[in-house]
Amino acid sequence: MFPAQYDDLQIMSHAVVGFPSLEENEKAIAGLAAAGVKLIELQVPFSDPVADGHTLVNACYEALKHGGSVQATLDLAQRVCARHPEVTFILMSYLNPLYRYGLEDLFEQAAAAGIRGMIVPDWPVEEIEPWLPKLDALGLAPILMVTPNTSPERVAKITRASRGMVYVVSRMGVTGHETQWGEKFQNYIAEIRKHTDLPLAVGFGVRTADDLEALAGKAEVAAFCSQYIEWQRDDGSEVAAQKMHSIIETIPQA
Amino acid sequence: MFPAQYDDLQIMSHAVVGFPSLEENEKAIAGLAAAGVKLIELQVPFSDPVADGHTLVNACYEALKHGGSVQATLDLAQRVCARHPEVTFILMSYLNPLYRYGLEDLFEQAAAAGIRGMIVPDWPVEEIEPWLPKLDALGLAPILMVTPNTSPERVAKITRASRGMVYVVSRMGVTGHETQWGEKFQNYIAEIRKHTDLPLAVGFGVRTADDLEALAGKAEVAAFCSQYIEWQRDDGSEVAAQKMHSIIETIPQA
Amino acid sequence: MIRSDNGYFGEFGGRFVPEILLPALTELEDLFFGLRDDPDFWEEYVTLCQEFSGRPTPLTPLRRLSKQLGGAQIWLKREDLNHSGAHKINNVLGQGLLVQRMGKQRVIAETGAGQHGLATAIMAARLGLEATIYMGAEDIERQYSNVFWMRQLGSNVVGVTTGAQTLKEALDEALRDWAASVETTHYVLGTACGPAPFPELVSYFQSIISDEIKEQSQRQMGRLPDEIVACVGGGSNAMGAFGAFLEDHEVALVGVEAGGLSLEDGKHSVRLSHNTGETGIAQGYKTLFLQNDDGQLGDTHSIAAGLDYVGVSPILAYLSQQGRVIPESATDDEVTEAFSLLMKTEGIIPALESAHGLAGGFKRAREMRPDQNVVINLSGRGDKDIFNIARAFPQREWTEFLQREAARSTELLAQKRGH
Amino acid sequence: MIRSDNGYFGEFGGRFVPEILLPALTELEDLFFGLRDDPDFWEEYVTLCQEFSGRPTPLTPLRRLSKQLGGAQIWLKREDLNHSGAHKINNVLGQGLLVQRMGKQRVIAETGAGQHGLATAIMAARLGLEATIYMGAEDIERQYSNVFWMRQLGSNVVGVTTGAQTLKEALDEALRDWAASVETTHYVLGTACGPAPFPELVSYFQSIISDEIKEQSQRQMGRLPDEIVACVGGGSNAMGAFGAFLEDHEVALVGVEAGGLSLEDGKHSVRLSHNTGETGIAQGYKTLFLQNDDGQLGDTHSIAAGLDYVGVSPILAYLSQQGRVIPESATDDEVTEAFSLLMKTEGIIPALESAHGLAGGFKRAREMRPDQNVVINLSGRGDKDIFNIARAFPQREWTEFLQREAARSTELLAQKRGH
Ligand SMILES: Cc1ncc(COP(=O)(O)O)c(C=O)c1O
Ligand SMILES: Cc1ncc(COP(=O)(O)O)c(C=O)c1O
Repeated sequence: MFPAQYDDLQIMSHAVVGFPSLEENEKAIAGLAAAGVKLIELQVPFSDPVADGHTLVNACYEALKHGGSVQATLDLAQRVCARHPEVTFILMSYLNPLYRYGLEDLFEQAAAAGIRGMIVPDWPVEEIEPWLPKLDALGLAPILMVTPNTSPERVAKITRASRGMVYVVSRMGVTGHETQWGEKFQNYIAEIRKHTDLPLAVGFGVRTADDLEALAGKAEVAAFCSQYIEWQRDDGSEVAAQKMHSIIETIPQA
Repeated sequence: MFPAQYDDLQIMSHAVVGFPSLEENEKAIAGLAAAGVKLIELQVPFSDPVADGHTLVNACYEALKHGGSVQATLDLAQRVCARHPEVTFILMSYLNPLYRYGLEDLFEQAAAAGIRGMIVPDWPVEEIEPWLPKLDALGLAPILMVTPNTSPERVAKITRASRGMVYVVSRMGVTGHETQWGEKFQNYIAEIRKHTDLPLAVGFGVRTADDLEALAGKAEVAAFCSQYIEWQRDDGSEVAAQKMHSIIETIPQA
Repeated sequence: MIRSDNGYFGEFGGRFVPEILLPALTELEDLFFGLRDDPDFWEEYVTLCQEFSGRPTPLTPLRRLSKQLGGAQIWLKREDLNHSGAHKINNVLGQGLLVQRMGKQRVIAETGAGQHGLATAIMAARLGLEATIYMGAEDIERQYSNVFWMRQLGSNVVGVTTGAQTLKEALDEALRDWAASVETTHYVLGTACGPAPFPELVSYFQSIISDEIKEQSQRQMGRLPDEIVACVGGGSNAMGAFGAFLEDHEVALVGVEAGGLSLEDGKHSVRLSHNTGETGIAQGYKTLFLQNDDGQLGDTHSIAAGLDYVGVSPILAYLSQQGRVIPESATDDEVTEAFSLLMKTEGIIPALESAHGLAGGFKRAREMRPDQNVVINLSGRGDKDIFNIARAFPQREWTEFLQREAARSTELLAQKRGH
Repeated sequence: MIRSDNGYFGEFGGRFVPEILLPALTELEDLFFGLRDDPDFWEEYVTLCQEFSGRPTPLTPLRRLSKQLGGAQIWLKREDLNHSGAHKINNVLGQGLLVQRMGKQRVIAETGAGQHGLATAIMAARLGLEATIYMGAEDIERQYSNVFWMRQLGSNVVGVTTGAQTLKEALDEALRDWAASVETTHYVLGTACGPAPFPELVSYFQSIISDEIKEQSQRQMGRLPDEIVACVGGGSNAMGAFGAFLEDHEVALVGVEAGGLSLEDGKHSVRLSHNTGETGIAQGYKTLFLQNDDGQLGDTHSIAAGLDYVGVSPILAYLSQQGRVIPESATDDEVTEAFSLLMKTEGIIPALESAHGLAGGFKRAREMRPDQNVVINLSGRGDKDIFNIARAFPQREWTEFLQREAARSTELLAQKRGH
C-alpha cells in the first residue's frame, strides 16, 4: 500500500509498457521488486508525452512500436500485481489513451487488475473532482501533482482531491534534469504539508544517491524514474535492477 | 562615290573593326574590293549594339577583345581608303563611341581618313540636323534610316537630312532575319522615293541571291552584311570573299 | 468574436496541461480577459498591425478568374501581403503586446513549416526579446530556408529529434521548455489550438481579418459576401476570416482541410469532415484529433506543411459540429491545380496552405450565381516557400540550379574559411 | 513631379533609339502626356495599386534602432510590403493601364535580378497579356528562383547569351524584340532610364511613394522629414521617394549607389558620385554611364543584383548635378552590416538593394539630432532572394541543405518521369 506520513523514504520506480518490450517489462518489474522497490509506475506509452523529458519521450516512442497500449498495460498489471503483492502499482498515463479507452471502463478494469493509484499529468484537478466518488469506491487513488509555482489555494484544492500520496514536482521543468534540495525546497515541502496529511512523493530530478540522502526524512517517496530507464536502456533490465538495489541500500533509515 | 538614283543594284558589305582581328580586317576588305563590292561599312564595335542582330552583336563582342575602337577604325580607314579608291567607305557606329571621342574631332578625322558616309542607328534626325553644315563642309554624308513604320512627315524630315543615300530598313526588326520583297515592300519603296532623289540602300534581311534578284531594279544598294560576317566567321575571310564574288555575279544587270 | 464557456466551446477546448503551466495560462487569461473589451487595446493592436505589417490588407476582386469559372464573383482577402508573408504575424504581434505588458523578456514558439516561427522571430527582433523556436529536425531538414531567416533574425532555432521530429513533437518540446521557464518566458502559440485561453486569444487577434472583410465588402460589394472560405490547419486564419460573421447567418463559412493523397490513415489531415477525426485530449486541449483506437495521435500528410497538423481548433470543431462552419477538403492534386490557376490568371502566388482555400472556394463559386460573392482568405504567399512549391512542380531546370548552387555555396564557404 | 524639357533634364535624357522604335515611343508619350494631368487616371492607378498591391504601404518607425544609433528618428517606407515584394510593381501596374488603353496584347521586359521581370509577369497574368521576359543567361543561372516564378506565372523567359549575358545585354535584346514587334507589343521598361518618355513616365508612377510619404510624415511626424534616403540602381525607387519633395528644399534627398568592393573599374556601380560615371549616350538615352575612354560601357559589380547597372536615371544625373540630390555610396560590407542590423533590431528583412539605402541612411542619421527625421525607402524585401543573401552570408547548414535538396529534387524528377 501507500506509505504513511513520515514513513522512511521509499523508492518509486518506473516501467514504460512496451519498453524495451512487453516481455522485458515483466522481468524488469521482477528485478525492481527484488531490489526492494515498493512502488512502481506502469506508464502507458503516448505519442505526445508533454510532461516527460527526453529519456521517457524516447522510451514511449520505442514502446509504441513494441505493442505498448492501454490494453497491454492492463494485461501487464493483471500479471504483475498478482505476482508482486508487496509492490504497489500505479498507473501512469496521459489522459488521451485513457479517455479513448473510456474512463469508466478503464478505472474499473485497472482497479480489478490490482492497480492502486493513478498519475495523469495532463488531467487537471477540476476534471478529476467529478470522478472522485467513483475512484474512491474502486480504491483507485488519484495522485495529483503540485509544483513550486502552484498557488496556496490551488495546493489546497489539489491535495484535497489527491488520494494515497501527493506528487511533489521538485522544481520547474520536466523530468530528467538536475535539481536542488536546499532551504527553498524544504520551505516548499513544508508549505504543502500544511495542506495535507498524505505522504509526499517527490519527483523530477531524483537521479543519485545524494539526491536520496537529501530527500530522506523530508519526503516519504522518491520517484526514481528517468535515471532507472536510462540504466535499463543502456545496460539492460538486470544490471539496472542491480544498480537500483545498490542505491536503495544507501538510503539512510530513521 | 555613292551611286546615282536608278543605278544598277550594288552591294554594300561590312567590316566589324577588330573582328576577327585588326590584321584580318585589311585582308577581308581587300577581298571584298576584289570581289566587286563598291560600298563597305566600317563598324566601330560597341558594347551595346541595340540595332544589330546576334551575328553582329557577337562580332562586336569579339572585336572589342581584339582591339576594335574608334581610333582603330580611323586608322584602318586611313589605310583602306588609300588602298581601295574604287570603294566608298562608310563609318558605321553607335553614337556613344563617337560622342566620347568628340563628335567634331571625329567628323574631321573621319573625313580626312577618306570616309565618305556615316550610319549611326541610334542618332535621331533631330540631333543630326544641327551638324549638317559641318558635315556638308567635310563631305561626310549622314545616311539616315527610314523604316516601315516611319510616318510620311518623318520620312520627309529624314530624307531631307540624309546625304549620299537613304538607308531603308526593309522590315520591322533587327538585322539578320528573313524578310519579303513583295508588293507591300514595293509600295513602301515607292513612298520613300516620293520624298527623295537619293539612291536607296536596303538593309536588314538581305542574305541570298534571291534577295538580290528581288531587289535589283528596285533599290540602288543592298546591304549584305550579317550573312557576309557569318561567312567570315565560319569560313574565314578568303572563302567569304569568294562567296561574295559568286553572289555579286548573280545580280541581274539592267 | 465567440467566447468560451470557461475555456470550452461545447465539449471542445479546456486546459489539459501539466500543473506547472497553469499559473502562466491563468496569468495570460486574466490579462487577456482584462484587455479584450478595451477599445484602446484593440486600437493599439490595429495601429501596430498598420504601421509594421501594412494592414489593412486589401480585398482583391478576381475579375478574370470569376468570369472564366462562370459562377460567383471571387474576392481574395490578401493576408499574403502582410509583413512576413502570412496571417501568422497578426497573432504574433498581438501576443507581443501581451508579452510587453507581462514584462517577460523571452518568448518561445513551436513551428512546423517555419511560418509561425519566422513571425515570432520577427516580433522578437522588433521588440528586443530573446526567442527560442522549436522545430522538428525533420522539418528543419526540409524547410531550411525559414530556419535560415529565423537565425539571421537572431532567434535560437532548436531542432527537436524526438518521435517523428515534426510539428507535433516541436509543440511538445516547446511546452517542456515552458514548464521549465514559465516565470520569465511567454509561449507564443501559433494557431487557435492548445490550452485555454489560446484558442480564444489567437482567434481574437486574427479577427482583425474579418473585421476588415466586413467593412471592405460593404464598401466594395455593397453588402456582405455570400460565402467566406478559408483553409484550416490549426484554424487561426479560418477563425480570423470567420470571426466577425458568426452571427451573420446569411454568410456561409467554409473551412477547407488538407485532403492530401487520399483519406487513408496518414495520407491526409482531415479532422472535421469525413469522420476521420475523433474527440481526444492532447497537447493541452480537447478537440477532434487524428488518432488510433488506443488514443495515440496519428500521422498526417499534406502538400502544405502548415496544414499538416493532427488537431484542430476546438472552436472550429464546435462550429462545425453546430453546422455553422461547413467543412470541406481539397486533395493535393486539386490544390496544385488551383495554385496554377490563380498564378496564371491573376498574377498572385499563393501559399500551398492558402491554395486549399482556393481549391475549395473555386469549386463552390462555380456552382453559384454571378450576382453572388465568395471571399477566399489568401492566408499567405507562396514565394516564401519556393522549395516546397518546386517539390510540387518538379522541373529539370530547378534541379540543375540547385546542383550548381550547392557547388557555388561549397566554394563560398571554402573562401570564407580561407579568410 | 519633375517634367522634362522635350525629353531632356538639363543635358541628360533624350531619345537615342533606332528609328523603328520612334513611333512606339511617340505613341506612348502622347498617351502619357494626355493622361498624366488627368486626376481620374491617377485615381484609377491608385485604386489599382490599393486593391491589388495593398497600397498605401506604411511608414514604419524604427524606434529601437533609432535609439541604438543615437541620432535622428529613422522611418522606413515599406515598399517591401508591395505585392511581389518590391516597388517595381508600382511602375508595372501603371504601364499595364497604358497597355490596356493602347489595346496591345503583348508585353516584353528586360530584367537583371528578376524583380522587374517578376513584376511584369504578374501584371501580364493579371491582365491576360502575353509576356516575354529577357534575362541574361548568366543572371538566369544565378537567379533561377525568379525565373521559376515567372514561368509558373505563364511568362516566356528568354535567356540572352550575347556579351556578358547580364542586364545590359537583356535590355539590348528587349529593344531588339521591340524593334520587330513594336506594333503589337509594349516594352515595359523597369526603371527611370531609357529613352523618353520612360524616365518621366516611370518616375510619375513611382511618385505614388513620395505622395504617401508626404501625407504620412505630416500625420506621423507632424511635419516633413529632414531627409529621404533611397538606393539608386536605375533610379526608379529613388525618383519615387523623392518626386513629391523636389520643391521642398528643406528636405534633403540622398541617393545611395552600390559602392561594391572598391572604386576600381568593374568593382562597383557608382555613377553619380566620385566622378566614376561619365556622360554618354547608350541604351536609348544620355546620362552618366560607367564606360571607358572609347565609350564602351563598363563592367559593374554589386552585392545587390538590382543595383548592378551601368547607367542611371537621367533625372537623377541632372538632380545630382544641380545639387538637389546628394549622391552617396555604400560598400558591400557596409551593406551586409546594415542588413543584419535591421533584421536583428527591427525584424524586417530588407532586399540587398534596399540595404544600400539603409547603410547610407543609418550613417547619416547617426550624425543628426534626435528631433530630426530620416525616411529610408525600403524598396524591397529580402526573402525574395534567399539565394543571393545566403551567398552574402555563407553558412555550412545552407550548403548542406542545398545538397540534400538537389538530391531530393533529382529523385522527384525521376518519379515524375516514371509516371
Ligand atoms: C500561409 C498559411 N496558411 C495557413 C496555415 C495554417 O494555419 P492556420 O489554420 O492556423 O491558419 C499556415 C500555417 O503555417 C500558413 O503558413
Ligand atoms: C528591391 C529593389 N530595390 C531597388 C532596385 C533598383 O532599381 P531602381 O533604382 O530602379 O529602384 C531594384 C532592382 O531590381 C530592386 O529589386
